[in-house]
Amino acid sequence: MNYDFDAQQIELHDVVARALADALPFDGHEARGADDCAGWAAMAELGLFGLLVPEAYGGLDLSLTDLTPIAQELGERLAPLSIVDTLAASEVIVRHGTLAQQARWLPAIARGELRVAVAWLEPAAGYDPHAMATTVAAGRLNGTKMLVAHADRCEWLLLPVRHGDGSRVDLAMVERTAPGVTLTVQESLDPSCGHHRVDLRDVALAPDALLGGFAPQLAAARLFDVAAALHALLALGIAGAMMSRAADYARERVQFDVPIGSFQAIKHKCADMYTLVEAARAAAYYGLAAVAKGDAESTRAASLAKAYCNDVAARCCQDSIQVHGGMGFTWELGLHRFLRRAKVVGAAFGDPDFHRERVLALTLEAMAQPHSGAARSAA
Amino acid sequence: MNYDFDAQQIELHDVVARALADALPFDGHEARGADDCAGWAAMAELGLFGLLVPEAYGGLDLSLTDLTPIAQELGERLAPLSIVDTLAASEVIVRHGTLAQQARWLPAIARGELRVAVAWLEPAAGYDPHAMATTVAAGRLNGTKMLVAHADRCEWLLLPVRHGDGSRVDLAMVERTAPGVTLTVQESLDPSCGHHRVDLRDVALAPDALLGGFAPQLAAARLFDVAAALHALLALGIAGAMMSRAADYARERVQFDVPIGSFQAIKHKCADMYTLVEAARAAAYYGLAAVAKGDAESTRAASLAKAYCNDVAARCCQDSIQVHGGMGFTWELGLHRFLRRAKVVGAAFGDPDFHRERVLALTLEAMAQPHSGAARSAA
Amino acid sequence: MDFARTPAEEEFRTALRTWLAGALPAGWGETVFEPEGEDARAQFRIEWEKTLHRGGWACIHWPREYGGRDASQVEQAIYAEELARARVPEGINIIGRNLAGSTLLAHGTEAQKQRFLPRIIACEEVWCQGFSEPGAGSDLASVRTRAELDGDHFVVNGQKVWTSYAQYSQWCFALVRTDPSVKKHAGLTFLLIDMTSPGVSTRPLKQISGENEFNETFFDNVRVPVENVVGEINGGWRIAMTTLAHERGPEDALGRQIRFKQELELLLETLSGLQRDGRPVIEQANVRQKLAQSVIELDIMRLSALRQLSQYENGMARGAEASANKLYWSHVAQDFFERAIDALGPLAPLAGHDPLAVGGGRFQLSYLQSRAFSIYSGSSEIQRNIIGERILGLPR
Amino acid sequence: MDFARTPAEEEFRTALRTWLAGALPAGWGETVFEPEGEDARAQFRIEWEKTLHRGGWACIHWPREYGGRDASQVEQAIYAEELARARVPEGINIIGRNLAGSTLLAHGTEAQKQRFLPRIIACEEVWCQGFSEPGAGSDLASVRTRAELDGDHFVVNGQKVWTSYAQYSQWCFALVRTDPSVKKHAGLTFLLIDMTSPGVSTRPLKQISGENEFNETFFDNVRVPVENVVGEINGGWRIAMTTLAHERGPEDALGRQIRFKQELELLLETLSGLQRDGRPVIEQANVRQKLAQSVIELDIMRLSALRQLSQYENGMARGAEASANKLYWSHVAQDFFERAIDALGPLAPLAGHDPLAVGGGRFQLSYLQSRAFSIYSGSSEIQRNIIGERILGLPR
Repeated sequence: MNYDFDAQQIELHDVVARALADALPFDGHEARGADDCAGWAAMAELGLFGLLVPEAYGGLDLSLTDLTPIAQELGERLAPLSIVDTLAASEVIVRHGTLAQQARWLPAIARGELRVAVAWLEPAAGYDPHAMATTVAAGRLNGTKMLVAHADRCEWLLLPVRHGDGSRVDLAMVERTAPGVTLTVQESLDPSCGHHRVDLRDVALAPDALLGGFAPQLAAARLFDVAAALHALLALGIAGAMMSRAADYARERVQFDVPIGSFQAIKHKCADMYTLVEAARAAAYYGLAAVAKGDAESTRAASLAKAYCNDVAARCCQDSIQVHGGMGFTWELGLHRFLRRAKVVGAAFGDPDFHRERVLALTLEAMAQPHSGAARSAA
Repeated sequence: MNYDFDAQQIELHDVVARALADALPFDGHEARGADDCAGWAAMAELGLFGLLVPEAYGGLDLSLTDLTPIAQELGERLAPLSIVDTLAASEVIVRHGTLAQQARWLPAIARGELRVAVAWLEPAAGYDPHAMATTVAAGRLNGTKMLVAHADRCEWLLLPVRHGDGSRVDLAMVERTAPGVTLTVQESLDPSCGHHRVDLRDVALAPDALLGGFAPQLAAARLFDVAAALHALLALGIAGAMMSRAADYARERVQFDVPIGSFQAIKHKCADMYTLVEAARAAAYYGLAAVAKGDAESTRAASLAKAYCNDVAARCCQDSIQVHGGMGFTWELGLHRFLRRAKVVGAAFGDPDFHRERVLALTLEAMAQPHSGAARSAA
Repeated sequence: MDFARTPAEEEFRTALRTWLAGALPAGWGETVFEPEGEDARAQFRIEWEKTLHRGGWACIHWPREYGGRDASQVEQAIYAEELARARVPEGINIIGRNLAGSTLLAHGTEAQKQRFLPRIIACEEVWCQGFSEPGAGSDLASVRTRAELDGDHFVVNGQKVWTSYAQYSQWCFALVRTDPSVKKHAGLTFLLIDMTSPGVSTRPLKQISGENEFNETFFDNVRVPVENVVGEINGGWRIAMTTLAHERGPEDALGRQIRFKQELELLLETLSGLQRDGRPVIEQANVRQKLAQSVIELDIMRLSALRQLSQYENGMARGAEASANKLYWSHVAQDFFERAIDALGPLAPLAGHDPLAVGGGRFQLSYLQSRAFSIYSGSSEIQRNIIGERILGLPR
Repeated sequence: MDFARTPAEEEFRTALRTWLAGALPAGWGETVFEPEGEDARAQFRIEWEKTLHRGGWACIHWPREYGGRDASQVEQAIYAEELARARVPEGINIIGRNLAGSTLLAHGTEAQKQRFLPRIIACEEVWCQGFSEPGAGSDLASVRTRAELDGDHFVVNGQKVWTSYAQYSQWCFALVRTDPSVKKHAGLTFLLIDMTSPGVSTRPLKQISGENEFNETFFDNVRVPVENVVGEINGGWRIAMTTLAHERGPEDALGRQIRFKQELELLLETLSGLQRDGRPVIEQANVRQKLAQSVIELDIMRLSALRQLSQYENGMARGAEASANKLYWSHVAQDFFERAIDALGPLAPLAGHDPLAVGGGRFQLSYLQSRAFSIYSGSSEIQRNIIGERILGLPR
């Protein structure tokens, strides 16, 4: 067992971090507008989108685990969510796409020329795709998706669809420009996400648009777990950034003739943030690793990470603003960008209540199987 | 509107406080045993048990509101719960007893010669008496009650009973020594409560043993609300005592060459306790006043007070122990007695989750009635 | 203890409620709302305050001789609740009425009262507060804005920050350093500064919610007559403390509480109507528990404020207990708005006027605004110090 | 990153599990339990530690030359988990094995190692820790127990407190003041004291749970040979810090975590079987949310400990990160036991052997015991200072 990053992972992270720092300078003053999708080109140039793609399709054939430090950095840099969406999509196409589908999409994804927006949420549903209203019947797709990040900049949409005849859920790849697809900009807590509503009206769906044909249900569930585990890392990145900024400010800001970090009220708030961030780190790293392995524990591990990291991010945003005092609630300093992004990340792919419930249900399920409780404890 | 105590209330409180201080010296070393019911005689001598009893029956005919400072003091002194049980019983007999029942029990209660233990809890029920297993059919009572405080020292038991034929719930007064009543000492988190299990096997129940005959359901509901509001004040007393002890210790205990209260970690913990206790005070005082008035708001106010004060007591117990450091978890200092009592008080007559749910349900109900939301806001 | 209202109090309430019904535009709060632009809204609010004054309902806690009603604490409580209940526009001269007014009434000369109070109550002059500076936030006593005596004038130089509504203000009460040679609390003076004086400039300071309530205010050789000192020269600290006790007091909390409760009721209605996976969100036990806690805490915010007012009515002097009041409500309200937005689940990020946004996108804005509650008007850390030291007697 | 186990690690686990199955009494943890009386239980635990030693499974992290197995961090993790999983008796000489042992290995002379280590590993000598005093709790460096040199002996006078299991101990490692003239951290020495020496006495100190794990220990002119100093005279502070880093480290957390998780599983089973108002308590969404949070937090307690072990294995020196470890688990566990008892609702107060008590009344005892977690082994306030200053670089 080794919880630390290996040399390759560290190198990969450093390259990505430098590129993101150049592409996404934190200018603080203004949240980037909805039409800005900076960072994509830099990531494409680095070949980031080929990381999970097999070599045969021009990728590097790495494991999802290798994304750990990168995803965290994407969170810390408030990078466009379409980067993570596309990475998650590439993973699912590799695992659940037919050879034809892989050949069709993966090379373009690897080259950074094909962006995929994952369209999961609906206005009147929770997170379970079996309860969603977007359905396909007689080859036609109908429904409404919301809060799709940078849908206007992505060439393809990836979304779960129920078959009108029953409970089976597949994942569908739909071209953004397909007839019947309408995009509407949405006003969102985080304008930098470029959120769109996507209305689908009798969109023609070719059979080869459906992923997971030979493993029905699994593809959608897998996409959800992968995205949840990656979002846990985004939340971890946000939490870590807010904690560091608080500690930096506490070392420098002088009140009552001393740096405010010498006051226990501030010092202990920072120490609590540190402790929570380290705990979230242990959860998030393990979460993505378990999902990468794809074993029986992966869903539970993804939920555990997502529930915990979201809460830690929310807490660190709040406490970091508090440590910054009056400066904390100025637009200029830009801490609100993390606060806003944290809420978006928290609401995507399962909020903490959803994931807590799932952790408990899976824990009880595992206990009900003879010896499995002990097996899990010792796993 | 006057939130402060009036002169009579203050005088009453001071007399009671002095008597309790004499009768229940806090010796710390040992929790008083189950067979100790100290404080009763002192309270009886003061005429405390006649406070709510009409003058015709030898009482003072005061309002439940006048018990506010006393109940808080009973909480702070960890006084036997049978005192509060008997006061609650006297209130309900005054309101819901027939003239014959009043004449039978109230004079003896006022003289301090008749103790009443309220037997509410059951092993497999929540707090709603309509879901309880203790029933009366053909004049015979059957069931099991638990955690009845000092049941062995009380002459009478007061308990909710369902009629076997339907959903109606009455309150029954049952003599402790009646055939078929068996008491068993229970091992409890707080040994000073003298908790007993009460088994009822075919106990004969005369029709005049049932309270609330002309207002079915109301008597049991009223007893519950009165007891809940009084228990909120007990919890407030505990919370206040723990907060004061923490502040006292923080002023005196020296570490790193200064009193530990000069460290923000300690100072702010004490300040938070103070703030919570003051909020709990506002809730508890209002709660009992609303129940005393008996208007539409009384159930909601009792639940609000009970839910909040229990949580504050739990928090103050925890934080006060923390402020006391190593001394905090010694048996000798006796802080554990408050911790233990707080859990007993919290679990009696509705735990915080129960009361929160009730507050929400009643709030939604009030909102559904036209204009009542605004009416409540402005009440 | 007596929670009943007297007939006189009920009469007061009825009179006010009747007046409000006539004074507000028809359809107010249902079809008619404030203008959307910040400047137009400010102008609208100034007009509303003038209406209040014409109706005899401005500054009711002031003595009759200065245009008030000598209102009791209970009447003030009723006033705060009725105004909030009618969803009247927020005050823009709240700093003038509650802080400048109360401070002048307590510490001003008769000439100062005669000069300033009539124009505050009539909303002819709007006020802002010049306390905080970039280097003096929690450590308020370290203000560095200098005021140097030059004949019968002070010459003021320096920068203030978080001066709410400075852009609409004619006057500013400021804490300035008049003696740099003594220890810091001892060299401060409470000075009234005409914002139209040469050398005063302001710059808007955008908040995390995107709004521009706050400003930076700069003083560059601003001349202020000596008679604009309140209290003694170098005696400003004590006066500023009075101002802060009013700012953190129960009157402020009462009005806020009703507004919070209105948002809470909007949330409960929203969640009752909102279906998620085939059933109303409000039926989920986990959501219910969290919202119930906010119902309870916001009700207690009201009860606590009433209790404090009752204590003042019974003769208790205003003091550090206001800090407990402010500390309590700021966190309770932050928790509420966090719970509100979290209860929306997948819909949480949808803000503003998006057609799919629930509750008119109101909760998202309130959530952002609420982040500042525990910082402005004295951070929670400062309030805890005050409670610990001045109420519990813990050493500095 | 690699979360897979190597075949060698799996082999180690199997060997240990097999040995444990044979070494524990038949029916252990199901029909056979520890004795109930505190003294009998202590004796039982000493016997168990001797069994561990005879099987070659004591102090596996020690070097082979002192009887250990040179176990890797991962092996230690497996060891902690397997022992807890088999619900083996708790160690009574945990202070000897983990603290005295580790400290001597790091700082002891060869003679000290030869003298003490074999008897620790064989559980022939039990150890206690003499750090805290009535006046030196969080402020450990202010210990006043004096040790004055008299020829080749120190003469020790003073009082220690919270000396766990002192009543069963043959040895105590203590922090004593050898130079009162210098500033307080500089005048301390780490001294090994024979508990059978004349002048040593102990008095039990009952805890809030009613148990007697702790003691006060008094030293009255106790003579201790100079060769029992570990490290330098007046160099004890640095050595004590090593001891504390071990006490707060991940090995300790791992074993505890499994025990907490066993209680959690017992709770989940209990609530699945417990009917309240006609349905199992575990089906209530509010209860589920709270318990899920504890499931998550206790799992992370394990993951964090594994991560720290992994860092040590990769060469990171032990330091302040142990404080974050200890801070995290102590509050997570306290929250868990509070939630556990609260989830029992009306049954919460029923304790011990009452026939109606659920979970064997275990949760009530654990709840009480857990109140001390955030105090002993360095209070949470001290851990936060360490994290803030030594990890985040915040000023003192």
